Amino acid sequence: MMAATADFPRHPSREHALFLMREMLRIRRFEEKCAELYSAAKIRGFLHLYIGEEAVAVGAIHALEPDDAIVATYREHGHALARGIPAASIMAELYGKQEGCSRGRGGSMHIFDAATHFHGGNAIVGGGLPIAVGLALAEKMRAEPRVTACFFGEGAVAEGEFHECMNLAALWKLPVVFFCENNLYAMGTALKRSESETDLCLKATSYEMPAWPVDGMDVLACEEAARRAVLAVRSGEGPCFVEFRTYRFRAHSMYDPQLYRTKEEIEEWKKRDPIVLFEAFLRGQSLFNDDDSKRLEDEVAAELKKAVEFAEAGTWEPVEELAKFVYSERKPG
Amino acid sequence: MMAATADFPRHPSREHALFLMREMLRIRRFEEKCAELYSAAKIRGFLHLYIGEEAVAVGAIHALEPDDAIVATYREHGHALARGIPAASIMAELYGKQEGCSRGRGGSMHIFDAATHFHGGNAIVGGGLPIAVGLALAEKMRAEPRVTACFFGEGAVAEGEFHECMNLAALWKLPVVFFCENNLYAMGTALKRSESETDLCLKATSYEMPAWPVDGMDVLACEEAARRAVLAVRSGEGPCFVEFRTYRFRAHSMYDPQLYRTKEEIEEWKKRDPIVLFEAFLRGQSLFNDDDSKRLEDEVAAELKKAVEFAEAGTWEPVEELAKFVYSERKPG
Amino acid sequence: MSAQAKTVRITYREAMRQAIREALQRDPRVFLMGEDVGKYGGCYAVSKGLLEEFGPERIRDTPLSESAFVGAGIGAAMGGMRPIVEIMTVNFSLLALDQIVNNAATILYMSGGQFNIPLVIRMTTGAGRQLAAQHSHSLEGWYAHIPGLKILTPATLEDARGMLWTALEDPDPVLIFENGALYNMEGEMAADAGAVDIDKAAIRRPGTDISLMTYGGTLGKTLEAAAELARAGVNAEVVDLRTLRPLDDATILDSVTRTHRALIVDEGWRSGSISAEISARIMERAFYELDAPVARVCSAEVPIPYAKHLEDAALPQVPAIVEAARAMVGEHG
Amino acid sequence: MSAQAKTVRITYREAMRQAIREALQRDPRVFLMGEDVGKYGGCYAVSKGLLEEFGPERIRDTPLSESAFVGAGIGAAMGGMRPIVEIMTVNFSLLALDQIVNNAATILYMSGGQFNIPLVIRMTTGAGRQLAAQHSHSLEGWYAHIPGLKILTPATLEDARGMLWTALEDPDPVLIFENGALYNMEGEMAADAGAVDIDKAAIRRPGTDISLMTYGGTLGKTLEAAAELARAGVNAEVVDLRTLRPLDDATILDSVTRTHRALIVDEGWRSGSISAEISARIMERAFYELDAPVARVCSAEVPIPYAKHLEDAALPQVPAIVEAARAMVGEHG
Ligand SMILES: Cc1ncc(C[n+]2csc(CCOP(=O)(O)OP(=O)(O)O)c2C)c(N)n1
Ligand SMILES: Cc1ncc(C[n+]2csc(CCOP(=O)(O)OP(=O)(O)O)c2C)c(N)n1
Ligand SMILES: [Mg+2]
Ligand SMILES: [Mg+2]
Repeated sequence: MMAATADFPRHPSREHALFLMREMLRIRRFEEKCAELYSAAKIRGFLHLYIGEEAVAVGAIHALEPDDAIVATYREHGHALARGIPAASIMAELYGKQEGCSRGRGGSMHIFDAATHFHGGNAIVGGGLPIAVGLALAEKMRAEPRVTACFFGEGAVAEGEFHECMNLAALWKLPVVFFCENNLYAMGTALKRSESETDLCLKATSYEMPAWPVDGMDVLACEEAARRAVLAVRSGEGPCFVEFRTYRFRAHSMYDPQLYRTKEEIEEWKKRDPIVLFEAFLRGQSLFNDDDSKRLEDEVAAELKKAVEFAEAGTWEPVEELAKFVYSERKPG
Repeated sequence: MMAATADFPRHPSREHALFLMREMLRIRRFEEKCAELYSAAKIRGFLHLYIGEEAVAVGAIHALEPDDAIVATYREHGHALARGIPAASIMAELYGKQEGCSRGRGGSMHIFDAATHFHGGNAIVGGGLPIAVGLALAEKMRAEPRVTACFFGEGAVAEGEFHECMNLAALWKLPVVFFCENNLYAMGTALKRSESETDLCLKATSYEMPAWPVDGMDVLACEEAARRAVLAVRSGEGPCFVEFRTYRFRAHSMYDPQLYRTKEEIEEWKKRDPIVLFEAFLRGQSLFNDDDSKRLEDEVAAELKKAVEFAEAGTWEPVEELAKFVYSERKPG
Repeated sequence: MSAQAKTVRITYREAMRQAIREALQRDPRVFLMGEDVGKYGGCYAVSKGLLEEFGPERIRDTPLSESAFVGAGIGAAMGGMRPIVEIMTVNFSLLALDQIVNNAATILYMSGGQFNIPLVIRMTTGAGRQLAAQHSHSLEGWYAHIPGLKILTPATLEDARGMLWTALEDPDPVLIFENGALYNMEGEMAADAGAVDIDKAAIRRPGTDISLMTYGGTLGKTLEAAAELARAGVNAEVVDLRTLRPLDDATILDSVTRTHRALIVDEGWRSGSISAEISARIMERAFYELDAPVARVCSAEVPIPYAKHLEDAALPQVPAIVEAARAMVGEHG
Repeated sequence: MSAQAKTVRITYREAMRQAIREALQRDPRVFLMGEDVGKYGGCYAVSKGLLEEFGPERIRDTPLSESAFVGAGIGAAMGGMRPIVEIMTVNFSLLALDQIVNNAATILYMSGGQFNIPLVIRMTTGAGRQLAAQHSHSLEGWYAHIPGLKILTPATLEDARGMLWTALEDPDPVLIFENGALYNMEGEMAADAGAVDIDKAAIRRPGTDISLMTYGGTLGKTLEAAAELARAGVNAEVVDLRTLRPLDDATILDSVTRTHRALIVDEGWRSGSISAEISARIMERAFYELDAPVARVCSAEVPIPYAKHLEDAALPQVPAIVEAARAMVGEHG
């Protein structure tokens, strides 16, 4: 298998470069804020940060069309932001306010947004894959040219549901693209301690599904790999599998003392911080300067400030509505 | 992947040849009798016949040591007989008598026998695999040189449990041998309609597990392939996967009108009947003659007659004992 | 005989097939998916002929992968289709329980009302056919514990014919449990039988002395018991619960308020069965109406055994119902 | 203070860890297996330090594959080991339910008493930590429906410390549900606390006016409610059920026969909960002792929401318990 970037002209337009950079920064700053708000007990429950993996969500999601569907995991703030769910509505969700995108019922692990076809964070490892397969089945049966993108961690590859879904998708040639975020750890379990064969693409190919790895710290590479996959899938060739090789810089969740990896390992990976890498690349190409940096940071900070204000100003759903939405209130259209 | 028989000296001793032949015949005649008894309503429930696949159980099980453990499926009369569970005790089970190996509580799909380490027929497709993995784990932790043999159909390969087990067994290098009986159909679903990639050995190798196919209609080939696998597993190299390419001559169970395959296909396969093939081979080698045939048939018939008599004479467990064995009566040793 | 009163002789199986067929004809979003629903004709022959009529896109044979195809049903429903997913037997549904309980039942709520799941899952339940402990359980009452699900148990030809359409019109996940012992039940049904409500219990036999409450596979036995009780001078009312979640409290409480005695007949295991819930509700809301404590006739708490006499002893039977009812009526009669 | 009465200050988490540690020391057949029990130190830090002490053979980190490793526990138990299998959260146990219900609970019975399964499964249950609908359910009462299983719910430090050993000595599968809200509970425990019985409910507070029956996560709240009731002149008895299967009928019925009133407090969803079963049993066996109908305070029937105020509203709380009890005592007091 060959890295997807080999034949990619790495010359983004300045506009596109700034766009990708802003998107990554939006996620990074949002998440840093989340960590802070968690310590301040504004956000509770489990909080899984995406810091370090921003290039994946940004690259992959911007390869999709607005009508395409997305299924994600409990580590999905980045995907939600990249997809265009307003930061304010995500932040309000993390606060548990009814102005949140899931009305405060879902929290960090269950971000949903119908408007952007964001079919949820899912907190059961592997649990989102069958849903993505089903969404793709619906599109295929209706002959819609839509694609469903399914994100999941490398830990999910050990779950039976993953395999059942790979087979079903490949057998029925469904328009689903499997975006595997291989950050090398599932909580504290290193990939090599959980898979007898650590080449994840090999799993996909054992279903006759095209698969390739990509450097998940390189946003251009991520975007290109995703575009290639989405294109193939949309053309009706059936599903694709892309392995994004990435790393999370933070703990698994807020309770994790990280006994399972060394500080050195983390520092080593931080040298390949996707934002730092991309900035250096762009500066090398004279596509980015200090002013750009300042302007982007300011824009992102302003958005974030508004998001927090929105969440703070948000209201609590009356407890009388506790049982609302256990069942639908009306028949669907 | 190379057929396992390539370097196998196909010259069994006459004694061994007669043994293999008798074992296959025992299964064939037993199962034919079962079909008859089912029509006579002596046997009820689901009854899955193994006719056509005898070479697999006979070849594979005679590659095991008496202390090795076996986990099988709902199509397990052949395995039970080959393992040495008395035909009488199996037949009594099919009758539902308390003299049956499972006291009449299990029936055709749940043959158990502690004496021969027969850990059960299991009627959930794929459901036996984790148990086999666990038995092997126990042996490995105790450093016993025992192997667990796990039989299952090719249909199980689509189940998530299969994949989870392949990974666990390979990751932990457990002494378990996976004997996949590929008879091309799971009920009415042809392999090619249920797997995007029909090369089953490829699934195993995606777990870094050695795997090879073998002609499941050739009892010598089956035996050799199984011996090779068991040897490797026992030596501590970790699990192996053997795909036996076989065919069931009868319906899936007694209720199946077989709409999903043609009579011609069945007839074509019947030409490769493992008993007929082996007999022809032995006669060609002058290892078998009409007298042998007659003697074996007589011996098998006598055994079968006794089995039926035993079952007929068996008794019904008193209904007062209905709740016995929901929980253990005593603490284990 | 007027045109309206015209009836046809039909089996439960055929009524169910007609219901599926009609749904497929009426709504292009409807499709049937499950193991062996197509080529094989359905493991209990319910879907025989549908593949030929509607083609493989709408009559989808799936690989053996309960979690994936049930989850795919969830996704397809979210994506705008109206899937009918068939699970062969309730025991196998445990392999899909993560999808049913963690996804189908929660997504509407977790998403704050954004995504409803108009999914219908059908499965065979119940014992009585000597299929032993992995094919015979009655878990419909157990499923009724889960908020977000609706649980239907058609016990009559009309309900077999009519509940599916109503279920398909429901915006939320509906599980239909078909007791395997009913498929061959034959009788007269209105020729124009169609959709029926799914939110009301039905009085199948009005009575004054005691309310016998039941559903699904035990309705027939309960009616038999009522007939026998009538011969002994006890006028029993028979309530068919029809829907186990939500329970129709009004009909239940109204009946017991009239008869002052309730006996619940339930093929589920006694402890924690739906019969316990009904007893508890009567306790809470009609305690002072009771002339005798509510009683239950349930299955013995054993994995269902194979042997016929043991299986019979494990299940609710007419004599036990009659005896329990007589004891109650005698008590304060 | 005598030597016997010597106590230590300890948390529930630490008591559980000591229990596991002692089991590993006492019996070489015991091992702990589950996701992140080793390197990570346990998702709730229960097994922290054990990997270092006992090594990776006996503290086994598993891949994410609930069905396989729970099933492997079954096999290992059959093979003579004494596995403790940890499932992180009750919701994930649904992925292993096939193994638990179709295998662990049935094999002794199906095999006619030949193979018992001395397996212990531990898992975290319950809400109260804003983990939302895929991490917060209380399914222990639901599991109690299954014959063949034993269900323990340690609610005190002593039971956290003592139930495991008794469970390990049991020849049959035992499930231990640890309410996540209890891990940080701290208190005094006898320094020599050891194995405790698992077949008796315990009177945690003797009383005369009403029996409050509960278990697990709601014991604390129920004791608080009893204290508040005492201040209002109501002398409530608090029964800690401890074991949900089999229920200790004698203690339950004895208590209600003395107090003539029973209120059940249960974190499970109301419909079909263990509270319903208890109510039904009291109905059947102590009806004429009741001065008021048995009542229940349960969780609202909603997928547990994230927002704190909604989650609080969904769970049984002290005021609701007090109010329900007062209504009952007032009623016919
Ligand atoms: C079925 C299931 N088992 C266990 C967990 C607990 N858990 C949550 S995240 C996680 C690790 C998942 O790792 P991976 O799939 O690699 O995703 P990552 O967190 O690295 O993004 C585990 C074990 C879960 N949520 N679901
Ligand atoms: C989990 C599960 N799903 C469905 C079934 C119903 N069923 C019984 S046997 C069978 C086919 C299995 O085929 P295969 O594994 O190839 O074994 P074979 O019967 O061909 O020996 C099916 C679908 C089952 N027993 N368990
Ligand atoms: Mg990971
Ligand atoms: Mg097969």
